Amino acid sequence: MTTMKLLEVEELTKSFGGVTAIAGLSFDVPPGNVYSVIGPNGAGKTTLFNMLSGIYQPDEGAIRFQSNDIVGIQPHQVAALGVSRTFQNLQMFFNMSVLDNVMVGCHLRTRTGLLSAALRLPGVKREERESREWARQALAMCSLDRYIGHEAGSLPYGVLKRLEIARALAVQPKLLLMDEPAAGLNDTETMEMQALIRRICEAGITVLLVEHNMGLVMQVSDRILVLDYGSRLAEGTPTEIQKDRKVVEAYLGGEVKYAM
Amino acid sequence: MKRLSGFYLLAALVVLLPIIFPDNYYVTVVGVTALLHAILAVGLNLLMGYAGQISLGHAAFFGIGAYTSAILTTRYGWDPWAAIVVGIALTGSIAFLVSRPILRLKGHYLAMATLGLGIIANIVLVQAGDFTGGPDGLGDIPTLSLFGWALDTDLRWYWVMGATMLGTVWIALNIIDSRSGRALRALHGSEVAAEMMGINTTATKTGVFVLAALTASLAGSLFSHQQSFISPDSFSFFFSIELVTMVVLGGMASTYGAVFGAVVLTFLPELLVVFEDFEVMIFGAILMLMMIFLPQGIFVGLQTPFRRRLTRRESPIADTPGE
Amino acid sequence: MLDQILQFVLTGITVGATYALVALGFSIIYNASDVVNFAQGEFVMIGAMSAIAMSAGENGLSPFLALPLAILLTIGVGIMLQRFAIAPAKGASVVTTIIITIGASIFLRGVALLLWGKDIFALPHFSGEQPIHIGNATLLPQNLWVMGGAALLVIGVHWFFNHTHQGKAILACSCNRTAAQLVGINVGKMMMIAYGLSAFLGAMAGLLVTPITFTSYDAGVMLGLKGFSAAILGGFGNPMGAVAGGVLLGLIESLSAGLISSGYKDAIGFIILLLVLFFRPSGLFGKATAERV
Amino acid sequence: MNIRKTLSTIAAGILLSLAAGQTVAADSIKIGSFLAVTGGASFLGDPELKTLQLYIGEINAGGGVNGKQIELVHYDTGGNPKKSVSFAKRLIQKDKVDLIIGGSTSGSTLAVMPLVDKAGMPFISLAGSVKIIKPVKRWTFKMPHTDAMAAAKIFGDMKRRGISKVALISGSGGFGKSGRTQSLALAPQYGIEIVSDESYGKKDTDMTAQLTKIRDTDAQAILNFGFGTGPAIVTKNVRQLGITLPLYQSHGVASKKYIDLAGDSAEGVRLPAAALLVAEMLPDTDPQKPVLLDYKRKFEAKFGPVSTFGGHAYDGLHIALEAIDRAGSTDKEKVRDQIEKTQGFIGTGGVYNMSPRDHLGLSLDAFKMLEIKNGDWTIVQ
Repeated sequence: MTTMKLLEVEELTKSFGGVTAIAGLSFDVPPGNVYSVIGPNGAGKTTLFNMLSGIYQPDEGAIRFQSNDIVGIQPHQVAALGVSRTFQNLQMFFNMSVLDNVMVGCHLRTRTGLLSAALRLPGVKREERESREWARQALAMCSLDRYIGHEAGSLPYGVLKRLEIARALAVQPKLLLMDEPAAGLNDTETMEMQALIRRICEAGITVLLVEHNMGLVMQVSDRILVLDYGSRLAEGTPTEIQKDRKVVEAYLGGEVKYAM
Repeated sequence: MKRLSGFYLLAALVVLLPIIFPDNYYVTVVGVTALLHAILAVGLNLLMGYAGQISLGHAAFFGIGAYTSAILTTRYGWDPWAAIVVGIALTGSIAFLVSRPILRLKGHYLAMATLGLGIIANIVLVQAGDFTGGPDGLGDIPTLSLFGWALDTDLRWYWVMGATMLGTVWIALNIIDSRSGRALRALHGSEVAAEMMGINTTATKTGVFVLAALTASLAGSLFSHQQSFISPDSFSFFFSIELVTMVVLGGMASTYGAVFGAVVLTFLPELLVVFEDFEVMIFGAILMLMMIFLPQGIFVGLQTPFRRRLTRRESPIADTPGE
Repeated sequence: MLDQILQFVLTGITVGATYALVALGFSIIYNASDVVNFAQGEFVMIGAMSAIAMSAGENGLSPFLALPLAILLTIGVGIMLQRFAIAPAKGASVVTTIIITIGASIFLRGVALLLWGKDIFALPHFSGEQPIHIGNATLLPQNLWVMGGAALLVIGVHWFFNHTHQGKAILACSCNRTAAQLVGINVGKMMMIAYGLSAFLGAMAGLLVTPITFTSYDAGVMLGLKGFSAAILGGFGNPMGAVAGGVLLGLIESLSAGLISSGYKDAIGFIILLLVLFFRPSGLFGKATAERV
Repeated sequence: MNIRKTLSTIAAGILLSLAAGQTVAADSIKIGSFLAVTGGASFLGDPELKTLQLYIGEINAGGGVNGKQIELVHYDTGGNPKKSVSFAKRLIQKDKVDLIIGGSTSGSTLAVMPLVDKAGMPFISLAGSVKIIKPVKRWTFKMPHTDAMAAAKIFGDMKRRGISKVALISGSGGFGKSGRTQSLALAPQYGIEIVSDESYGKKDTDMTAQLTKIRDTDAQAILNFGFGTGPAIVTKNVRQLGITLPLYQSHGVASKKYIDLAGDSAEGVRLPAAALLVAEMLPDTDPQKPVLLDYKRKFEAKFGPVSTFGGHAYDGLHIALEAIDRAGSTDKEKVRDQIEKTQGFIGTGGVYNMSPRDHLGLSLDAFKMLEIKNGDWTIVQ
């Protein structure tokens, strides 16, 4: 059974100054899936992501990624295990070019240290060339080839959303956490995003998705987890979720009409 | 190599100046100070401009280097070169020890902590008079010699300082355009995102903090041997501020900008002396005006419109992004 | 021993009250405009120096005229600083604005040097120099003026921000400038009030302490530094924290000069400040800012 | 100096007398100077510069020295030793001056000493520390009394009053620190025990903490080494705390400003100072009296109250010019030799008798012990 679980979350609890954001939440993400987490604002989705990526530490509970316990380790160590993510509020390196942004993603795939970089030792040049090539591939996957020489700060929002994904892909993650990738995008861009998520999944990367656009979620997901007040309301395939009475009452009933 | 074309230009300038203007006060005296300041500014720029960690106490590391060299050579008769190495090792260790708690701080708190560190270091230099010579300073520091070539003229010091400066610039350019350099810039852009890319931001910050301190220590040792006399006034809070001003004035996150800022800020007071009592006021006004109208720094501020015009004409496939 | 400590405490509170006023000025400007104003110490100097200059000599003004004029002048300088140095640099980075205010402080010092020369000056004590004895400890009437004046000013500022329309408007600007603008607050005017208020506090500090401490064109540097330290110690952007930080810093310096080492008292002050920051990275009363992701 | 130079000097002299009234001739005597005219030590550098300008103007109007006009090249160091080094180099290399008078603070002076030695440039320092002339450096001379002399003078006076236990408080600047070191070293020779050793920062505004500690020792007198606002605040704090012990200050406060600032609290304070402050009170037989009165009259006519610091510049300038006059040229080696041979020069600081072993040439008599009474200086007999 262990092979069927890429990520296991067990009895996870986190509260901020008395307000419980996540309460005893458990779920498993199987590999090769697009797994979505939905729920109304304040349901604790981003808090969950922040714990999964090591930015917040849970008060209680366990998180296992490929059977490694990742509670208590630093985000960069989580990244080294093969988890990458994008952010709800863009966390771009606006002080860098598009190519450099994505090359940062190649950090874990290269070895050059400060000293060898300082003296430009022979291996450095080769690694630079490789990194650049990997970055180009990641950019190509997100259809960003034509922005390669631009400064990140000069790009429109929709492009930046994809750039963030390209950067995360350059890490070559096994699990990609995507926090509202379609937020603020127009219809065309949303369709592109949907296709991109599928492509990523087909490339063998498991996607954990938080998204408000129900249309996108229902189209793209293999399984869906519904959160309400930090705990699990329902879990299942899109069809199951759409039929779930609790979900329809608490959440879809209100919002889905507008979103779809 | 396109990447280093600016560097070759700078090198040519450094080499040609004393040849074109031999025995010129502005080249061999003010120039040497400008070169020294450039070394410090380039180091500090790695920390401040690229990694985005402000330091208002950089003079402390400059001072530790200078005083280690001075004390070991004058009081214990050490060879100057050995003293420089020990100075660098000592400064590096101190920087490493303080970096962890200090670099946890952000923004103005970090500014305050580094400022406090600089002031504490200065107070120790003043108060530990039996060891440091106190406010009167330490004299008779021997000069350096390179393979029997004693650095006993301003011109010779110019060459050594120039070579060191170019070395520092070269190293800085190499670092910025590498995996480590991108890590630095990334943590400036977004610390969380940098972590998620697998960058150990704590270690990276520590690394660049120590590197900047080492550069300052080397500069301090050179300063010590060049001046043959040092006193705490040269390592005060005001000098730290001056260094930060050099970096910001030239343009943050630009190595050439840091060099440029250092040169401007070294020559400006030299040129303003003719104004006598008005000097202080004019200096303050120039500083304000430059920062108001070129908030990105003179070098970067003047370069950006120019470069934008270039990139608009060319198709955006430039292989190497600018520094 | 207890007498000694009482004396140290009285001294510390007097010095601390000065720091507190400067720190409060830092805090107000930071709150209103996100700027660390390193020219804050210069306000203190200008308040004191202009009062001295105006009341000096045969044809000097009476103190009752000179002091208010000096305060007005300083407020004017504060507003001009905002108009001509801070406002045009809108959107500049933190470090850039730091350099601008440092430039401004150098500029103001340069002007003071030209106008008033390099001499050290004093103001007369407000109500004599007969020491008041408390046990074996003593203090001057002027010390009471400093403590009392600072206390009144702090209460006044507190009241201004919590109970007046304009005070609340400034706080609104600091929270969200765009939102403030949308609800009809004149942000530009509020900025000028904030800088004017800061300058006013500086001038008051200058007038209150100069009888004890003397002043000269470069007296602002150290005060600015100590005021900034105090504001950070208390938690930057928290006005009452700044006041507490100021008094605390004064006490630390005085007690360590008396009990540990006068040579290292400033170093001890900074070491304590660093230790506080290591354990509370946002100062004693500062709000911890969690990073929003 | 070769014949050609001498001839050209003569030629220049002729030209100069032809073009009488012209300010700077091609071959003038160039005196370089770097002083702390601004910054914390401006009370030293400011009167020093004014004195130099005043007298050089006067001498030029009177025809100069050896028929040559004097040109003053001055830079303001703000009291910063690093700037001093850079300006000293500028004077030597760019301006090619014949002699340097300057270095208001000991730090500035000590910083440039290796430089002038290497360049072979006669240098007359206006700073206080004894380190400047001990050990003697070939090219450096010094005008002001040393801090060691001040300490000796003070301890001598204390001994006469039967004081054997002294509390020391000093500023943390160069002057205060150096004075402290000399005082600690000299005290035993006078049978004096230093029972308390406190210090304060340059910009400190209150010293009651340190003085409270001193009050609770068994000291019989307090000695303060420092300059700027510090000593005035110490004086006020001493009285505020009700301490009735005799208070001694150093020559660092020897200006009327100190009395103005400290006010009534300064009553009874004693300090060693050059005779300039009490010129009128000197007996007419005192050889210094006419010199002092003359300097005082000229300076005060133009700038306001004299301080002893400006006096050092007067002494330095005249010793230098007399040496150039005796040397008959501005050849640096010769000028240096002549400065070293200065004998019986009556200046504001005292009577200077230099020698290869003594580049100051003042004796302890040059200091007068003063006491402040009724807001003015009086001489302690």
